[in-house]
Amino acid sequence: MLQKVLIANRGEIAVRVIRACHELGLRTVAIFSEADRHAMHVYYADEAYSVGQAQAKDSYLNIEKILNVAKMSEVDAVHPGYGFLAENHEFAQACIDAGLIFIGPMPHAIATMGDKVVARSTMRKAGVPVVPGTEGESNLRDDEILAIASKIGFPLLIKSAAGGGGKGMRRVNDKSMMMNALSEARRESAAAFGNDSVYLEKLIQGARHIEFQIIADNYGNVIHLGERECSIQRRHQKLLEEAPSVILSDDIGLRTKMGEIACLAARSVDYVNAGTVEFLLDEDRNYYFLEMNTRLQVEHPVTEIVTGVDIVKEQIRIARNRRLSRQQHEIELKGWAIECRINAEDSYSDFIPSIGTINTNIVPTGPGVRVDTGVYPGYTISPHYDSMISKVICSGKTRGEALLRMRRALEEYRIVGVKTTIPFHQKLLNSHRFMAGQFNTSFVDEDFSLGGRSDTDDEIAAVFAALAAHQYRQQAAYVVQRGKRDASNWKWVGRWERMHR
Amino acid sequence: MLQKVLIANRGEIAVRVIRACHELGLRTVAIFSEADRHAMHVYYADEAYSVGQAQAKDSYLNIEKILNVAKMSEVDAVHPGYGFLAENHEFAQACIDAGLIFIGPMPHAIATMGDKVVARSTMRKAGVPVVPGTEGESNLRDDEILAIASKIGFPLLIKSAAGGGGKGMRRVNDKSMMMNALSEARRESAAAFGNDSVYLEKLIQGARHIEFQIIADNYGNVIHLGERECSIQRRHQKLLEEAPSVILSDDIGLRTKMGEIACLAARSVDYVNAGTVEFLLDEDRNYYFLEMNTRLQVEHPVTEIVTGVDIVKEQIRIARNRRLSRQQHEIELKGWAIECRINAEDSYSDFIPSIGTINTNIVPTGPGVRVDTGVYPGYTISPHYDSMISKVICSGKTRGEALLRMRRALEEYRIVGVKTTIPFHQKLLNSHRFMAGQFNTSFVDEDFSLGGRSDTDDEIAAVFAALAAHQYRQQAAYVVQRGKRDASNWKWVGRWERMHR
Amino acid sequence: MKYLATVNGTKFEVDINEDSHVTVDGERYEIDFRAIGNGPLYSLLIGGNSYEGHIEATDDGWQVLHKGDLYMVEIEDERSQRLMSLGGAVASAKGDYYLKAPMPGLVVSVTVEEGQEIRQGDILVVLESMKMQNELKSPRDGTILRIQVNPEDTIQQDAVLLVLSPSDDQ
Amino acid sequence: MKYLATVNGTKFEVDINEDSHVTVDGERYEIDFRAIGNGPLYSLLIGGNSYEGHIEATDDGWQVLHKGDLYMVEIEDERSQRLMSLGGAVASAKGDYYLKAPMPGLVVSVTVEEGQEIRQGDILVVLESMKMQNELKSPRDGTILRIQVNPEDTIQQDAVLLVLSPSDDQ
Repeated sequence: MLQKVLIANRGEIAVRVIRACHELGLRTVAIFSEADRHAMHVYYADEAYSVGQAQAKDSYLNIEKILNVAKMSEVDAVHPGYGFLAENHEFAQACIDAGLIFIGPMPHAIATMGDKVVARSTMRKAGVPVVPGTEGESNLRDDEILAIASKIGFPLLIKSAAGGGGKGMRRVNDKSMMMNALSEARRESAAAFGNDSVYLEKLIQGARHIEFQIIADNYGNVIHLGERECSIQRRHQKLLEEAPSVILSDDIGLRTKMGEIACLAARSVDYVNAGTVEFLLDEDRNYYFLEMNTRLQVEHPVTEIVTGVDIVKEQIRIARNRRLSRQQHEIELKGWAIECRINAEDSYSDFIPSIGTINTNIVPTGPGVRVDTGVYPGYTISPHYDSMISKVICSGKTRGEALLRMRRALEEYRIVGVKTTIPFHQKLLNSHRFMAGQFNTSFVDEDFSLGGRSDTDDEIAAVFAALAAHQYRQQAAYVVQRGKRDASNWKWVGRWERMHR
Repeated sequence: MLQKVLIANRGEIAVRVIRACHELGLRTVAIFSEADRHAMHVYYADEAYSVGQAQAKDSYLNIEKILNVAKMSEVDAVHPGYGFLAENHEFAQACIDAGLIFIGPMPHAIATMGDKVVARSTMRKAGVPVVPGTEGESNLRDDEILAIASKIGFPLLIKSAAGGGGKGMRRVNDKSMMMNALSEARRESAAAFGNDSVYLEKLIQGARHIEFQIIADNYGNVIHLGERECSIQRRHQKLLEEAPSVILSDDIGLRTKMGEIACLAARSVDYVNAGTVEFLLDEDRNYYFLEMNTRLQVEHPVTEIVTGVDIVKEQIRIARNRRLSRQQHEIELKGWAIECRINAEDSYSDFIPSIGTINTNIVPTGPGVRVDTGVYPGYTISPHYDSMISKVICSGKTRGEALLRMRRALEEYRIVGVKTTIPFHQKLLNSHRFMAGQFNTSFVDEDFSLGGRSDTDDEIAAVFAALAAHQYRQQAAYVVQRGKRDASNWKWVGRWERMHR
Repeated sequence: MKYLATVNGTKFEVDINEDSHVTVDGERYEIDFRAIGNGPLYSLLIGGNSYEGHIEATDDGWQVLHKGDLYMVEIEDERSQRLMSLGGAVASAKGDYYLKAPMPGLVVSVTVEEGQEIRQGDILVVLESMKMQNELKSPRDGTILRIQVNPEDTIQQDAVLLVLSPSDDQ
Repeated sequence: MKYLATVNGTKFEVDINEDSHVTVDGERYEIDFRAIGNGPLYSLLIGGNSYEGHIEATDDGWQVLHKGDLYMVEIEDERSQRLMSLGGAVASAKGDYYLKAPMPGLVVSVTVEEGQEIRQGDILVVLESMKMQNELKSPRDGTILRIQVNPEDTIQQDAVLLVLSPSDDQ
């Protein structure tokens, strides 16, 4: 019986999973680090237990502590979310050994796909086309890699075998850069994953990142829920995703083919539960297996909206040993959905993380708008975890409607206290190439600039600033007059004076 | 050309219409009373103009001032929302006379349906079954009404001819109550609508309130978007609505028939734009025309979700003289949607209005949740306008999923500063009769009680209260010790002491 | 510090220890009690269970809104219990009752007269606010002592509308 | 009160009158300017147009975020203009530059050495926060005077990481 679930995660995804459990009538257990006592997932769960200090390795990555909580709170199952332990096959195995249901694939599937080098060779054997690069061998020495690099040709990518999220990844344009990039990639990889093994991939120019959502039950049924277009990336970090893809919407045959290949990839590792098969699609519409993420994906909501399948509920259904609720022919992509990741980063200062307390948090609402978030007014963004504040997902009958709705939603969103990526998304939505669907994975890094302003509201900005300056000036004068020492006002006086030196 | 729209309303519906306009790239003009400078619709519109004092008759009901703003701001069209001037045929005519597009039906249709007595006779002539009652005559004298009452039989309803929203309505169980109820109804009607004309309707016991959403273009195309179930009412005020209805989902033939009759009703007054035909459906599944609302309805979102039609955008499309975007056979009801009206009323004190400033306003988000609202943290609910804070709309594949989602959403909703109807809805969602779909329009008034508690968390409540008491006690002691006169703390001390006298 | 909490007729003894524990009727629990924002929303972790409550002090006791249920809790602490047991209990409220406006609004009608005897639940005043007519009812039996408003008056929140003296038999 | 506002090289003369009006470059507008909540969000109605802005004072001027566009506005008022014209302008910031941590985090590496000459845009320190590595770059040409942190140091927001002296030719 699956009646009580521990969510081994934090932030928006912990909240997302708790919501699905509540809607299924399941009891939920949250875990939290000392830095997260005030996090939303702690409030929303039925039970909540501390698992240690703020640093992830002492809490959210501490398998022993988490399993102790699972035992003590007598849960039946564990949902890992994404990140942290979600793709750690030892954690999955430890859950199973403790008699718990791990809501995800079997450890061997996680392990196979987790080592990107092994995954590539497994896929190649199964008949799935992979990006050209190093073949079959793990733990290559520098000299071996250099020799292979020349065969593959430049530009190419050095990638971490244990990798993910762009860590330990380097682009190499010519042979002279190779040694330097290799040692950097090894160092970063070792720091991030405790493993400095790397491999090479040919850099496919002008490629799109297209991924397929897979679900599979314990009875050998594997279906896909269509594709997501995730080419809007900055330094290999996804920023905006949509479902379906502009390309595959015009080429149903290609969608069918890629979907079948994605299912084949999943079958080749006896995949169970939800997962994502990532492809690169080049300008000639050749597709190459990139990697498989053996977990729930950040961007799963866009697929939920166009297919009507609640993926988290489906994960739990599969974990309960039920058959998939639908067959492939019942999956129809209807309408369009777009997700913008709102991060606590300064769009105007090279996306540097922004720490602070969110004072105002008015989320956009109304028709066709979904927000998945783990923050609320009064919540403090800490430096310990990732910078995601929320995901805004907008949908409509057409891509156009979804885009216009997203524009409207971002304009309504009010976050005060930290800088966010909202301005970036607003700019992106106004870019003609994005609107036309003409972009690839290098678009944001190479062809897009935040500088160009969409409006020429210089005059309005001038009035805003003059009015604010006037107000502070008067307040400052008032404070000085009254001879009161109010710290917050003195700060303004100080600033005022500094600005007028 | 329709490029700029004045929204002659406030609150959530003004925000809703502004959102649709923004998504269509139309410029928006808001109007506001002096009490509403800080209202959300003022922030969200492109332009905003004051139209007078707080009292509605000086501002939102002042046709001249509103048309002056329309002229001055050079709008092309006016959207009336619901309430205020939405069903005032003189306003519609005045807009047309001023060369503006009125986003709604023609004045004659509003006038015909606005006089409930005329509407009844018009429907009867068109072959639409109406609730048995007074026939054909307006402005009946008391003695005439008494004579007709005996013919109709008791129990019956006295209703205002100009009515709406339950005002001027009285239930009469036997003849002895008749005179008293009649004078009360006339007085209330005169006060609310400036017209004391009333009529009688047989009280149909155990009836459900089922209404059909109609849309019609300028080319004679009239279609319906299925039904809404609105039987959950308290004193004739709707509290919760759903689409579709449990009854009609099991009786597609009846849905088809009632839908056709609703379209017939609309055609009989040459109806254009969006409107709603309300029916009573008795226990034997006989249906009776109740009235037609010649405007956008509060509960339109549930229909939007199950049909995929954005009704406000469709209204604007029709006003632009385009044909309906769909034909009747293209309308399919998919899934289930439920709306809870969240009002600033005290569920536990006879739904008395609650005034105050909203300090905390964490709206529920996540999959399948839509919130339409006009408030935000820091917003003050004023006594001048209606008490609606927001509408929570939850949807799912099935009624069960939508209900469970609504339960989850209401538990997440945090409003501090005013009392709300959230506890009422939480109780309702736990009621077995509601869950089973076995209810009618008298369910809330007669068979439902807030008293019964769903959980027995007495112990938790005891701990909460003891901890709060302990905290305040310590704070009080602290304040007394320091000898500081902090008003807010002294208030607590006072309360503490009063409670312990 | 010991408190006696009464909820719906059930009494609980809640002992609040300073070391993040409470003892409820002899059972000891680990707790973590925190205000969310500036209150009156509170998060309570008790023995791992996570609860949220909306707590307000009223003249009648502590009002706890929890998962849509409203609980009225009376709290007595050791000192007041001792006073009670020493016969120092204060007299129950027997004085005149002042009917106050629960919200600003317009007086639609006053349905009683000075000197009139009324029963608990009788309608005293009808007040219009937020486009609704609200009937204010008598909380007890008694006699109307003074009426301080007239129909059509616009009144502020907490304005005294009328004064009621209790029946002799109370 | 007259203010001179400079935005992207364009100058606007904004005269703020006490009677809810501003005059911008000679054109008079009715305005209504209010903080939403406790700021720094502001609502501005100007000649009927409704705008919202997120305004912050920084050491370099006023930063206005409006519909996703960020404007840096320099404001001079009459008094400071008069001072300027009287030759009382203060010297431009020529002193040492203190590179401060824009957020708390972990020092991953310091890519320069004391005494090293650097160019504007050179990477000085790599800081890890929120699982991201952030390269802190030099805002100007100069020489590294002092380095105050080491790799693996955990540092607080605004901690001084290193000190930079300007080049002689600046």
